[in-house]
Amino acid sequence: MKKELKIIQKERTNPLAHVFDDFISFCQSKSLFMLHYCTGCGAIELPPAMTSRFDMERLGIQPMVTPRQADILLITGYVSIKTLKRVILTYEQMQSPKYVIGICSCTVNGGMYWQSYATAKKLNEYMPVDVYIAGCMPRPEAVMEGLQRLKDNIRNDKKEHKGSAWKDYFNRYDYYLGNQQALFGDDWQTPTDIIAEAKLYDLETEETYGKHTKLLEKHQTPLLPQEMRIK
Amino acid sequence: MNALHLMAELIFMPLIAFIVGMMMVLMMRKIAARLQRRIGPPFFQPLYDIVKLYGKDTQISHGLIHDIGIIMAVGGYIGAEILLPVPGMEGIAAKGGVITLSYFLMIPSLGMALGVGQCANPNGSIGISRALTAMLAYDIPFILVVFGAAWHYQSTSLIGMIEYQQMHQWGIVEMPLLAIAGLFALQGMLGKQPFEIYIAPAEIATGPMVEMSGKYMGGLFVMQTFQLYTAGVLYASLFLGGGTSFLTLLPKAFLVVALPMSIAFMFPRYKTEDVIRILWKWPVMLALISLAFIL
Amino acid sequence: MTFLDHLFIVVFISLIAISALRNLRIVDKLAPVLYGLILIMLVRMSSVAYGGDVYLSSVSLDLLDFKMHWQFTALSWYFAIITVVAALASAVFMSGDWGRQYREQGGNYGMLQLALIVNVFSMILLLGSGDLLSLFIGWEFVSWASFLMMVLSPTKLAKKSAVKYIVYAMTGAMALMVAIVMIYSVNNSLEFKQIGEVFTQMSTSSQLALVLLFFVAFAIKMGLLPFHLWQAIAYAETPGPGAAFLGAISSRMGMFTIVLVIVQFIGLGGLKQLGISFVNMQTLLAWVAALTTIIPTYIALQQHDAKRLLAWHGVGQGGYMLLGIIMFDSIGSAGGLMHVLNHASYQAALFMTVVAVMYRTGTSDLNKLGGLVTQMPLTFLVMLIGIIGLAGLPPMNGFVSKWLVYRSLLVNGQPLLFVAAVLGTLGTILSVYKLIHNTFLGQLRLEHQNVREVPWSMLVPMLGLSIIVFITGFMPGLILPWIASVQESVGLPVIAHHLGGIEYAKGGLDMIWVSGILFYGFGVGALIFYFLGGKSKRVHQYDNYAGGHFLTSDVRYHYSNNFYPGLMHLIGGWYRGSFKWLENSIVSVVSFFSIFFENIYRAKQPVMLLLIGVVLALFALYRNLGVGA
Amino acid sequence: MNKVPIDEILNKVNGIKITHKRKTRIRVDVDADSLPTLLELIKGRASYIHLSAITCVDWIADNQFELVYHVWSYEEKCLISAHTRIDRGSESNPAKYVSVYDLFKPADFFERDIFEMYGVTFIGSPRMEKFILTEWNGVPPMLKDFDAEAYVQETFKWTDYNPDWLQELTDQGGGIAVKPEDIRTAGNTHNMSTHRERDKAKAAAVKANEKMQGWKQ
Repeated sequence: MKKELKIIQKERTNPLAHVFDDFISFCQSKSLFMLHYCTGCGAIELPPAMTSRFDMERLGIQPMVTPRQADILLITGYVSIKTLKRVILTYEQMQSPKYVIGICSCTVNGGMYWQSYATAKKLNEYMPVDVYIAGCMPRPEAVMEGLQRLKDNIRNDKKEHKGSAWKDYFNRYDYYLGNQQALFGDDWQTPTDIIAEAKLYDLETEETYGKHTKLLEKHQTPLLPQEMRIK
Repeated sequence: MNALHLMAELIFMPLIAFIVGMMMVLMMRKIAARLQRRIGPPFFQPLYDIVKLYGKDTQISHGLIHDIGIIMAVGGYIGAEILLPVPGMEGIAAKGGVITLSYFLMIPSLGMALGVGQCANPNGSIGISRALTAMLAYDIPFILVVFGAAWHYQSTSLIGMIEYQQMHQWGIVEMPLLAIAGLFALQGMLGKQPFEIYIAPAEIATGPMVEMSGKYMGGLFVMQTFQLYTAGVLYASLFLGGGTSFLTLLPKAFLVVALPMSIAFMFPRYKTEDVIRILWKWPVMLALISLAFIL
Repeated sequence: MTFLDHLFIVVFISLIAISALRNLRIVDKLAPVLYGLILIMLVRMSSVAYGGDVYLSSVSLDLLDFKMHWQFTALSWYFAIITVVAALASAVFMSGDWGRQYREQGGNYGMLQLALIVNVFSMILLLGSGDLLSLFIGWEFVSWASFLMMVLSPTKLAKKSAVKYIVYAMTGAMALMVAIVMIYSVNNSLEFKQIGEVFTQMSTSSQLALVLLFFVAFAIKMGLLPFHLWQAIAYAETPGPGAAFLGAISSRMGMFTIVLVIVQFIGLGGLKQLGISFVNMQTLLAWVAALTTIIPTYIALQQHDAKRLLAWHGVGQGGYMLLGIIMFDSIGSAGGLMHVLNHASYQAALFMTVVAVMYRTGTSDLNKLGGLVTQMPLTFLVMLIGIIGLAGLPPMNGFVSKWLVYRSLLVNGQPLLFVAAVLGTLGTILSVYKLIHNTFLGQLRLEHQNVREVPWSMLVPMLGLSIIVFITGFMPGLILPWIASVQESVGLPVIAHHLGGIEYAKGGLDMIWVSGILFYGFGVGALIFYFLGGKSKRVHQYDNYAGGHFLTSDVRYHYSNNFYPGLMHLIGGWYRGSFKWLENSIVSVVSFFSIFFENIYRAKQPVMLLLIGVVLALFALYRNLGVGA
Repeated sequence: MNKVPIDEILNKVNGIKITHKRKTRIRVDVDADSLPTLLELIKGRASYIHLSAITCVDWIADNQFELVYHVWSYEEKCLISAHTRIDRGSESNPAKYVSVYDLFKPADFFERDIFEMYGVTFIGSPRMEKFILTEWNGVPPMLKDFDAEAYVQETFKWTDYNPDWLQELTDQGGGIAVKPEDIRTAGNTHNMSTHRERDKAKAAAVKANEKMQGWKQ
């Protein structure tokens, strides 16, 4: 799965930038706010991971309730097509750097719902996924292990680029949008303007645009922010 | 007071507040963790959180007022810290007094309310409506407490109050009922259970904070450190004799902040109208009885 | 010819000019110029506000055996300058596009201009009164002038509330007349000084009656409890800038007369000696003031019409003025007096912002607005400054006057009044946040996507007023000398002041430092915000977290209706209509008696009438004999 | 008032077949034409007032749908399951049946659900429109002639995951005791009403497939 990602690292000019970056990525790995989107059965394994038995907070991970504040989107259980829409909406409303963890076999391959017409199978077709934790359901130990893996990825992002999967969504937006459109129809649009965001934060590549984004442009209602104006 | 001294105070009073406040945040999270038989966060966790939030690559703004709201929330507290005398540093406490301070403390709330309003998120607006109602609820006992203290010490200046207590006895000994009422108000002011209806994470998605990302949330985390510090030091100055040095002041402040957290988990959450009802009944009654003794 | 004569002449000429030219377009340009001239005339007399001599008018009228004359003291000047500045701002506001729209919508613009100048004229006449008779005449003029402005609005409610107002006002005028007659009957003189002298000669019951009569007359004008019901609706229904003017200053004429008569001549000693044990007239008035702060403020919280909300606050803020002045000490009375100016400045600005919003959107219903900050940022700024002032938060001027009132209550050891005042302030904060949130913040409606900022003719007076709100908050020392001379002229203890605020042994206030620290804090906050942390992306208002739900433009998602449900659920029942009930019951009693007397007049049995007359005459004779014996 | 035995009421319907399964459960089989009559009778004459579900079974071989109306009586503590069969229809002429919405208001939702999942139109039902599958535009997905597996293979991609340790397990047969298709084909399990019978059938199926094979993907 990681082979598919193409992360483009921009060059930094400031000599001190590396020290800052290191410090910030250290803090990022030490402080992770988690939004759990528990669609089905997997949610039951999270309380032990959070409470006194395994205590996520000692790793600096705590639950948050809105995507705006969260760093991790934790999706447990099967993702039906209708749910997927909401998951994508939520994912796009999270602020980068953001990470996705798919818990349970359902997010990997559909799990026991593999032949259901109503559930999406591969989550990473629709958004870049950092860590999958397979199992039906994975034990809290496995959840902790996965979170630890994510922390290591973020910490060593500079060397291995494993923690920058989120950039892929901007870099290859056309691909993800294409998969979403195949499922939801041509007039699919989220309230978040990903292309404008990619432009603003210098995350766009050639693959950001394509025939799917063209299709989006054709159908979308514009999402320009209201600017203050005196006259 | 020479200019250099003042400059140093302008920089160091908020800075100390920030650092101490972060330790208070850590302490509160540790207390919560220990009560739930967890280990809790590592020592630098509050710092990690704030650095992480300020280090976010992307963040959203809903407009200029959203930005200004955060600036007002942080800036209002930075100003308030300079009005709050600590040992060795009096700032401009002589020029404002405790009434000014208690009004200063409303500015961050108003700033945050403005910022949240601009977000156009219904959850945020509901949260603000509840938060302002809660403010109405806890400010009445708080103002009574401030009145009682000011009347008892015959001064509205915190410096004067601390001096009085250093010469006589601590306020908590002379006015125990008022001090208890103050603790009640403190619980509401810090938004701890049972008075945390305006945050209500599961129902209205942390209310006012619902649209805050990156440095906006970071600003609110910084504001929380100031809030805890202010509450702790203010209460310690009003009732626990302040302190002649940080060594004597800070333990008291930490103790004051630790109390609401320690009892918070015993309670469920009150509805908004019940928050008003309970805060206008018990602490106000205690404060009035106490005032009857003082006046 | 003294300066005061010049002032009267200019005002009178303005009255004539505007009434003659009111239907021509020239009045747009003329009116502001004339108000400017009046302002210049006032500024020429400014020495009175810095401890100078009282200006006497060289005109006087002989009436019966009495000489009626006019004068301008520091108190008159203080109220006059507020009046004229408010009128100037209103005139500029209505002179441009607002007036054009008002005409197009069928409003009688000429009458509005005329009503404004008539109000100014009558107020200056009242403020310049030199004896009780001229006071009474000015009082009547002011009452009818306000009525003239209120009936301009074509709505039925406006007419009804205007009639209600005039009934109240006439009751007040009658009370005033009876009080004046009481004074005249003792010494056959109507000089102001007589009030004090007569008061000391009277029996306690007559003293009580006199104070109550005066107080009822003035309280009705000022909208104090329990006479507060007429004011808010009447003001809110007045068209546009007229409401701003009336809301700013009109009812403060009641405050002027309270200071002039009750504070100056009856004084603390007079009030304190009336009453039993711990309840005396001073505590009674203080509690009237405190309740006036609380009850109308919480009624305002319930309103969903922006103008009514503000008008109710106007009633509520009157309580602070009385509460301050009734403390009779230097800081309290300074706070009360200063609040008149402060309130006028931000209330006029706030009314103007609401009128500006109405000008663009056509509604002042708080449930039908929202998100206008991007479309009308300057109006938003004015409203922000205004609400900070109204809520009494630093660094605006409302904070200074409220601080003084609080300080005085604290010094005087009045915990309950203190809490009442704070309760009023907190209610105000809640309600003004609702005002600004529902108007300018939150979601922008589809139909308001193309709303634009109001033209400069409306912006200039609003911005000017908000600058006053800020400057007098930042440097209250600009106003405090006026207050000090007012205190001196009415015999109150004088406040010690400097440019930044007041000096007081047990904790003073220096607004320059306080505001400086606040702005330092904001500066540091802005540095942190803009230099730590990356850039942020402006997003569309529908890019909003709603539990993964799609917010689209056809779904209204603005939380505005019943903004404080928890609070309303709790306290809604406490004050629901109890005063309305009182008013209605008084109306019923009066109508019952009128029917009764009507029946007597038309009596079928004249003998019965004769009998009653004889009994009454015998009773009177018996009393007189008894007294004589 | 004497209580009329339920059988007496049921027997008023022509061509009814009554099976008393248990004390609390009665199965009746009726013609499509007399089902509304039956429901009206048991609601009006007996105390069967709660329509707890309507279910549908696709008998593709018989070209029929079986509709089952479950009606509960709170007084008798008894559930009557009324079975009826209707014509399955075709793509051009979809199946139709009469709605019982006027008798039982909850039928609205059940009928809408069946309409969505099987394509049966209920005449007289207030809202014959999409219910849960707002995103679905294909054939009604519960029909037996809709091949979900083919649809899934066509629409979705799969994650390839073949680590060595899994390979060993797969070689041993994948650790699956009974293949799902065996359970499906082992007998008319859906017609067995008790758990015990079903378990017996399952055990038989296990025996029949003693030669364990990997579950082909």
